Amino acid sequence: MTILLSIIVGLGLFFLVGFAGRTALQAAAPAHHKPMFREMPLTASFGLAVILFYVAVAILAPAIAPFGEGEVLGAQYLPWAAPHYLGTDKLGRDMLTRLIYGARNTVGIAFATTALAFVVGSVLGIWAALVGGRLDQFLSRFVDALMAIPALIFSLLLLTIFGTSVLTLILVIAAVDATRVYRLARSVAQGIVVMDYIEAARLRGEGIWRLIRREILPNAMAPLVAEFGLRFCFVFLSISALSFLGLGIKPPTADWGSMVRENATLITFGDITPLLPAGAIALLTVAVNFVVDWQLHRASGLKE
Amino acid sequence: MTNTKFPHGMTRRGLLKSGMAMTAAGLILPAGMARAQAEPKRGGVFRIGLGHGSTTDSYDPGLWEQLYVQTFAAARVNYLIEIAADGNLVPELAESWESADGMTWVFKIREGVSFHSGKPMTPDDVLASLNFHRGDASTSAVKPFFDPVTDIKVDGQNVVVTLNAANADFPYLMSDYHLPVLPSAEGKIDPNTSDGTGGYIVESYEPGVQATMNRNPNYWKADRAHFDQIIMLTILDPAARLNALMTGEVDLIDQVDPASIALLESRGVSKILSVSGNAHYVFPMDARAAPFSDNHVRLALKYAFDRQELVDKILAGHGSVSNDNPIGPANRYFYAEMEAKTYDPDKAKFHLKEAGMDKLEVTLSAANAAFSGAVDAAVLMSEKAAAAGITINVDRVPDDGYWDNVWMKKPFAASYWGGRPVEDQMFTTAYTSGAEWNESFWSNEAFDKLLVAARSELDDAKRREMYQEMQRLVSFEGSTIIPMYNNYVMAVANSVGTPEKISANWNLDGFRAVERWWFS
Amino acid sequence: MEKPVLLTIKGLQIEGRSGDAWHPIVKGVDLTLHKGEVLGLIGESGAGKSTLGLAAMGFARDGCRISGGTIDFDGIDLRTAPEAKRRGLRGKRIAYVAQSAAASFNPAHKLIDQYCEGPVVHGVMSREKAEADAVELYRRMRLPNSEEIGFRYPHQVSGGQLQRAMTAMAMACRPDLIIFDEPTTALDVTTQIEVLAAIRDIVRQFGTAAIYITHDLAVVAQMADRIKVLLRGDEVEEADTRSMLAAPRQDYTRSLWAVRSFARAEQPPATGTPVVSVRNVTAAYGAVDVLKNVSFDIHARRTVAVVGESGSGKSTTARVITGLLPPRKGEVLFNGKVLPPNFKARSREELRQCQMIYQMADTALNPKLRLRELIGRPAEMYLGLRGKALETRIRDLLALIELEPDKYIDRLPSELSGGQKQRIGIARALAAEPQLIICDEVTSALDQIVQEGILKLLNRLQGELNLAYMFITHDLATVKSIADKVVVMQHGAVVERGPKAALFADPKEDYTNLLLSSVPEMDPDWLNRLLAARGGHA
Amino acid sequence: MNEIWLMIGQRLLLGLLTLFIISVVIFGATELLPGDLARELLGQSATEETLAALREQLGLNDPAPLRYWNWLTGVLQGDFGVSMATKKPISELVGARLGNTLFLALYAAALSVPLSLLLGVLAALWRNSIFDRASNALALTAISFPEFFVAYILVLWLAQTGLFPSMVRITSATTTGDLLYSAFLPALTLTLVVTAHMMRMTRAAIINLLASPYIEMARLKGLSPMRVVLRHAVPNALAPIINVVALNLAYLITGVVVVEVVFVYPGLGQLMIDAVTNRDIAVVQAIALIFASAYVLLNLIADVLSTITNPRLMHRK
Repeated sequence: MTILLSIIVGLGLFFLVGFAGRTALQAAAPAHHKPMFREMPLTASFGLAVILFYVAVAILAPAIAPFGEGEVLGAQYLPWAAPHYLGTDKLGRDMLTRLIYGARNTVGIAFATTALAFVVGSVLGIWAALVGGRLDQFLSRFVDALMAIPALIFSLLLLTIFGTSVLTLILVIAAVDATRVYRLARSVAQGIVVMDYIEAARLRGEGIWRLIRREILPNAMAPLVAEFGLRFCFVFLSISALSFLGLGIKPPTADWGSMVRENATLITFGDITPLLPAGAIALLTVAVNFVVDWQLHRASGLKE
Repeated sequence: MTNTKFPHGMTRRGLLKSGMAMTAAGLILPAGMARAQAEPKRGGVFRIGLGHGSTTDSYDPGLWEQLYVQTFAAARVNYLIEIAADGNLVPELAESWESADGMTWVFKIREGVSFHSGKPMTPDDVLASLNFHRGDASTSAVKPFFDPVTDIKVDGQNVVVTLNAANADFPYLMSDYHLPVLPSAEGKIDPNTSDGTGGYIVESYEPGVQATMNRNPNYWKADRAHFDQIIMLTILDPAARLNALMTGEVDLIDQVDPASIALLESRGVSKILSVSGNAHYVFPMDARAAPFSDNHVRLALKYAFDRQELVDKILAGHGSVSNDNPIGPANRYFYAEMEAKTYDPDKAKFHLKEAGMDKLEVTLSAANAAFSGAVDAAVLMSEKAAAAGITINVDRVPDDGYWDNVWMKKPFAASYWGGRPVEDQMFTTAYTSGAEWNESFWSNEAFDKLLVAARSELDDAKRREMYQEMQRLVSFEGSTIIPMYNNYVMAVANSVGTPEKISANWNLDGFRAVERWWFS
Repeated sequence: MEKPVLLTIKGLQIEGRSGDAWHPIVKGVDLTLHKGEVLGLIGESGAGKSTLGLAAMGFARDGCRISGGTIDFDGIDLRTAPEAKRRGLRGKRIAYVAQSAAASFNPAHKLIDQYCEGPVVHGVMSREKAEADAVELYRRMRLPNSEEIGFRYPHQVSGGQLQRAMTAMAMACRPDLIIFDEPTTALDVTTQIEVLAAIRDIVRQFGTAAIYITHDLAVVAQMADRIKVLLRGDEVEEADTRSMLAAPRQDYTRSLWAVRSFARAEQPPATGTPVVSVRNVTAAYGAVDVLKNVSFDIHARRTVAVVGESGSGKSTTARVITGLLPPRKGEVLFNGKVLPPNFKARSREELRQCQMIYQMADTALNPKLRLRELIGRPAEMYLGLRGKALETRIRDLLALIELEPDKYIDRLPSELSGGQKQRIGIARALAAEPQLIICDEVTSALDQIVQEGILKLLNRLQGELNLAYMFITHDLATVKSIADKVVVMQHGAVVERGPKAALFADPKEDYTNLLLSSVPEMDPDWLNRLLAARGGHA
Repeated sequence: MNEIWLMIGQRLLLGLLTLFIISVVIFGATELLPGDLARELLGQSATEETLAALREQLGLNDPAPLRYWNWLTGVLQGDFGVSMATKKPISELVGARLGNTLFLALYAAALSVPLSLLLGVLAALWRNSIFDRASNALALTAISFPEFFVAYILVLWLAQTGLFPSMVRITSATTTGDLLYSAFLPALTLTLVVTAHMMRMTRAAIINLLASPYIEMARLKGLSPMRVVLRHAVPNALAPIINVVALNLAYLITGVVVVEVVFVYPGLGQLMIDAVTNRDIAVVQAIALIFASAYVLLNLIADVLSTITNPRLMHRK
C-alpha cells in the first residue's frame, strides 16, 4: 500500500516538475532556443529541471543550508522534526545540511572526474583511431590490459599507493574511467576517420590536433555524451564502493556516496535514512540520462 | 584485526580489511551482567560469525593475530594456564606452578590428557611447544617473550623455565594465546597441525571463510565444551553480520555496529552482551617536537573536546569516559578519584595562552583501522576544539598500511590498546622512556623511577599510591589523549547461555565462549 | 479496351514532420492505375514520388503521415483499413522493389530465406513450394546459377543480380501491383540494361500492374505505359508515354526534357607542360594490382574525363594523384616536377595546388562545421588570411559559387540542399587557389537540372581561374557536356583515350562502344532496338 | 573458417601480451604498496629481528626484478608457485574459489542475459511507449544505487522475511540445488546491477537498425512488428549485443568483490583483496591473471561469435 501510494505521489511529482520545468525553461530560454524546449518531452524537461535544481542547490549550498557543513549540533539520529527536518546523522550533524553540501561536493567531484576522464580518454581514443598502426596497437593493448584488471581493485591499489586526497581520488577514478572512454571514442572515431571530410582535411595537410578537435570530436559527441551520462553517475558509485573498502572522500566533507555507506547498515532495520543520499544519486542519474536520451534523440533526428 | 604486542597486549592491525569490517567495539551492559541461567546444557551447533579472518590465516601459532584465529585456537587447543573470567590465573594443562625466587619457574604438567590423535600429552610436548617461539630462526610474534628465558627443560612431569631476572608475572605470559601445547615429534612441533588437546576437533577449515569443529568425545574437562559442533564463519561486512544473526544464520556475532545496537535490541531476536574491560582508544601526540613538546599544548587539547560525546556517539554508550588514563576500571589500582577533565574551552584557551599562543592548528591522522569510528571521533574532536581556538584538521588516511605509514610516524594519530590486567605491563609497554611502543615518545624521569620502584614494592597500599601517581602523571603530563574505554560488544541469539561473569580479558569471553557457553 | 481499375488515389495529402511542425510532402495528388498497366512517376528529388509510391501500399515512413485523400486498392480503402488488413496486403497483393537492393536485402539471411518469408507468412504457399518457385523466378529473371544463387548471402551477389533477385522476391506472391522505386539508379549503365529488360519482361509475363518511380526520363520511357510528372508534391501533368515524350504540355516538363543542352565548346589541342602527368602508374591494394600502367596528361584550362564503370580504377587513379595511395610503379609529375608519392611527404604548397571535390557532399563536408569555417579553413591555412581579409575572401567565394554570402555564411551543411552542398565543395577547393581540381563523380548524386548548374559553374570557373580539371564519372552525358579529352578505363587499365568528339564519333574499342551504346535514350523503342541489335537479350 | 582460426590465434597471442603487461603492472603496483608480506603476517608485534628472519625465509630480500623474473619463469613452466603466506600451492588455493566465482557469474548471467535481452527487445519494439520509459527509468534507478545497497535492500525484503538466506555457505555437502537457492540473492543483486546496461545497449542496437532499408523492406513485405524486430533487426544487432554481454560477463567474474563481502560468498574477489592486503604477491598475480584471462577470453569469444553471426565475415565472396 505504501509502495503504491509512493508510486502515485512520485508520478504526480514527475508530471508536475516536468510541466513546470518545461514552462519555466520556455519562458527563460532565448528566442531561437524556444522551439527546442517547446518540443521537449516531459522526461527531458523533468530531467533538466532536476539537474538545474541540483546545480542551484550546489551553488547556493552555504546560503540555503540551515547549518554548517560539519557542524555537530546535538544528539545522533534525531527524528525528523524542526529544526532538523531530516533528522541528524550518527555524529549529530544535520542531515538536510549534509545532503545540501553533498550536492556541491559530490556533483562537483563527479563532474570534474568525468570531464577529465572524457578529455583524456576521448583524445587518446580518437588519436589512436586517426593515426592507427603501431601507436593504436600500443595504446589499445595497454588500455586492454588496464581494463582487464577489475576497476575496484585497481583503484584500491592506486589509492593506497598515492593516498586519498580529493585530487588523487579524482585522478584515480578518472584514470580508470578513461580506459572505458578510450575504447568507445576509438570505435566511434574509427567510423568517422573513413569519411571523405577527414580525407579532405588530411590532404589539406591539417595537423593531428586540429583533426581531433575540429574534424572528429564534434562528430563523435553524440555517443560520447550518452556515455558521459552513465559515467557521470558511475563516479558516485565508485566513490561509494571505495568508501565500502575504507577509502573515499575525507571527512568532514559531505558526499553522498560516503553518506550511503555510513548509514547503509540502518537499511537492514528498514530505516530509510540511507535512502536519502542514495535517492539523491538515483534521481540525478535518472535525470541526467533523461536529458542525454533526449539530446541523442534530437541528434539522430537532425541527421535524417 | 587485532595483533598482539605483549600478552594481553595492544591489539591492532592495519588494513583495509578492518575498513571492510567497519569494526565497532562497544558495550552496553556492565561486565558479567547478572543473568539467571540454567546449568550448562550439552548439545547444539554453535554458529559464530566474526568480523575477522583472512585467507592468509594459518595454523602457525606464531602468526596468530586476530579474533578469528584466536577463538579458533581456543576451541582446539589448551594452554598451560587460563585466565578466569574474574581475571585470576587458573590451572589448565599446568596443574600448578611455583617459583621460589621469581627466576626459576616450575610448571607441573597435567597427566592423562590426550591429543585428538590419541597421543598422550607429555612435558616434552610442552617443551617443544615453547621452544618453537625461541631462538634466532623463530618467526614467532612472541619471540621477545623468551628473550629473558635462559633455559627450558623437562624434569619428570615438570617443565622448568629459567629466567635471567626475577619476574613475578611470568605465569601471565604462559597464558598467552600464542603458546598452545601442540603434539611434538623429535623435539619439534608441526606448526601447521590442527591437532590439540582442546574440546573440539577440526572437521574442515577454509581460511578466511569457515571452520567446522566437532566435540572432542575424550575431552579432559568435564564441565566445558557444551556444544556438539561449532561452525565459525568470517563475515566481514557489519550489516551482513547483523543480517546473519537476525535471519538465524548464526548464533553469535562480534563487533556490533554501535548505531545498530538499539535497533537490534528492539527486534527481540537476540541479546547484546557488552563487556567493559580495560581496552581503550588513544590519540598519541609526538612529545619530541613542537607543538606537542609543550605540556600546555597537550593539556589544551585534552580540555578541548567532549569525552562523553565520544562515548555516546562513537560507542553508543557502550564504554566509559577515560581521563587520559591507560589503566582501566577493571585494574586493581585504578585511580577513580583523579580530577576529571571535562570539555572546557576556556581552560583549553588558558593552557594555550600559557604555551604562548592564542590559536593552534594541528593535523590529526586517523583511519578506522586504528579503531572503529576513529575518523568520526577525530571529526567530533575537531568540531568541539574550534571553540577553543584550536583547529584540528582531520586527515583520513587509508586503512591499508595504517600501522606502517601513519602510526608512530605522524605526530598526531589515532591508536588503540587492548586492556591488560597488570598495570606494570601497560606502563612498561607504552609509557616508559624509550619503550619500543611508546607511541607518544613521552619521556618522564619521575614516572620511569616510580615504575621500577613499584615493581618491587610489596606493600599494597604504597604500591597503590605509586601506581596512582603514575596514572596522574600520564593523565596530566603525558602526551596521550585517552578519551574512552570501549566495551567488547557481542550479540547472541536468545537461546545462547553464558556464565554470569564474562571475561573482560579479551573479546568473546577471553576467546573461550566456544567452551564456556551453551544453548539453554 | 479499358482494363479494370486496380488503384485509385484521390486528393492524397502526406505530411512530414520536422521538429514539431508538419509540412506537406504530397499536396493532393490523384492517380488511377489499371490492372496490368505500368505508370511511370517522374520528378526530381523532393517531388514526393517515393512517398506517393509507398502510400499506394497504405504505408507512410516514420515521421510522415497521410493527412488527406483516399487510397482505394481494389475496393479496399487503405487509409481506413485496420493495420492488420493492410499488412495482409503488403507483400501479397502489393509488393515493393527498393532502390538499393544491396541495402534492402537483410545481410543476415540468405536470399532464398528472404524470398520464402513473404509467401510463407502470408500463407500463400509452403516453404518447399516457395523454394522451387524461387528457382523458377530466378531463372525467368535470367539470373545465372538460378538453382543455387538463392542460397547465397546478399553480399555474395553483385548489384545487378541482387536487383533482379529483389524483383523476383516481389513477384513471389504474384502480386497485383509492384512499386519499383528507382530500381536501376545505383547500377552501372551496362548492368542497368540487363535489369531493365528483365523487369520489363517479367511484369509483362505476369500482367502485373506497376508504378515505376525514377528521375531518369530515358529509363522511364522504356518501362512505362503512362507517365506522371511530379514537382514538389504536385502533379505537373500526366499522359501516355509516347505523347508525353513527343509533346510535353508544361514548361517544367519541357525543361526536364531539355537538360542536356549545355555543351562545352571544342577547345584547341593543349600545348606546353601539362599541369599533371600520370606516368605508367601501377598501384595495388595489398597484393592485388588495381591500376595497371596508367598514363595520361592534363593541361591547364582543360578538362580530362576519366570514364568507366565501378571497379574500373578511376577513383584509384585520383588517390594516386593526391598521394593517398603511393603507386607501386610509375610516377606523378606536377608541372614537370615529380611529386612525392605519399601526400604526407608533400609540401603544403604541393598540397594546395591539387584539390579534390567529392561525389557525396554529405560525407565530404564536416556536418558540424559552419560554411565560414568549411570554406575559410583552406584560405586561412594555405594563404595565411586572417580576420577581415579572410571574411572578405569567404564572402567572395560564396558569391563565386552563386550563394548569397549574408544568408549562408553561418549555416551548417545540413541546412543546405544537395546542389548547394556540392557548391560548397567547389568553393572549398577554390579557396586553396589550386591549379588542378579532381572532380570525383561530383554530379552523380544530383538532379539533372542541378547537375546542369554545377557543370556550368565549373566550366565558368575554369575559364576565369585557369584551372585544370580531372573529371571522374560514369555518366557519359556529363562527359559529353564538359570534357575536352576522354580516358576510358576498365579493370584498372586505360582502354582508350582521345579527344571527346573523336571518341564519341568513332570509338575504336569494343568496350567503349558497349559503354556508349548502353546509355539510355529518350526513345520508347530504344531498349527494344538495342536488345535486338545485341542479339536477343543482354 | 581458416580466417577464424587465424583470428583466434592472433587474438590469443595478443591476449598473452595483455597478460604480460598486467603482470608487470600488478607486480609494480604491489611493490609500490607500503609494507610487505612479512610485516603483514607478523603484525605490529614483530621486532626487526623476527621480521628479518621471516623475510629471509620468504625470499623477500631479493631485488624486485629478480623476484619478478623468478615468478615469471615459474609461470612459464606452468608453476604458479605457492602462496607465500599460507605455503599452500596457489592452484589449490584458487581452484575452489574460481569454481565459486564462475558459478555465481553463470547464475547471474543466466538470470540477467535473457531478462535484459527480452526487456531490450520489447523496449525497442514498443519504443517511446510507457513500457519503454518505465523500464528505462527503473533500470537507471537500479544502477544508480551502490551494489552493497541493492544487496541490503534485497536482504531486507527477501531474507528477513525468510524467503531466502542472507548469506551463502558452501561446504562439501552443499548440492547444486542448495547453492542455487542460497546464492539467489547475490545472483539477483548482480542481475540488477548488470541488466540495465545490457538492456539499454540491446535497445539502442536494435533501434539503430530500424532505419535501415532492409527493415523498411521487411515491413513492406507485410511482416508483423515482432517478426520484423526478431528476425530482421536482432540478427544484425547481434555484434554489439554480444560485445556488451561479454563485457558484463567479464564484470560478473572480476568485479563482484562487494557482493562477495555482503553475502559472505567465498569467491576470487575477496581472496584477491586479502592477498593485496597481505602483500601476497604470487596470489595477487595469479588472480589478476585469471581475471585478465577471463576478460581476454570473453572478448575473444564475443569477437568470434560476432564473426560467426555475421555472414559477411563468415561467407566471403
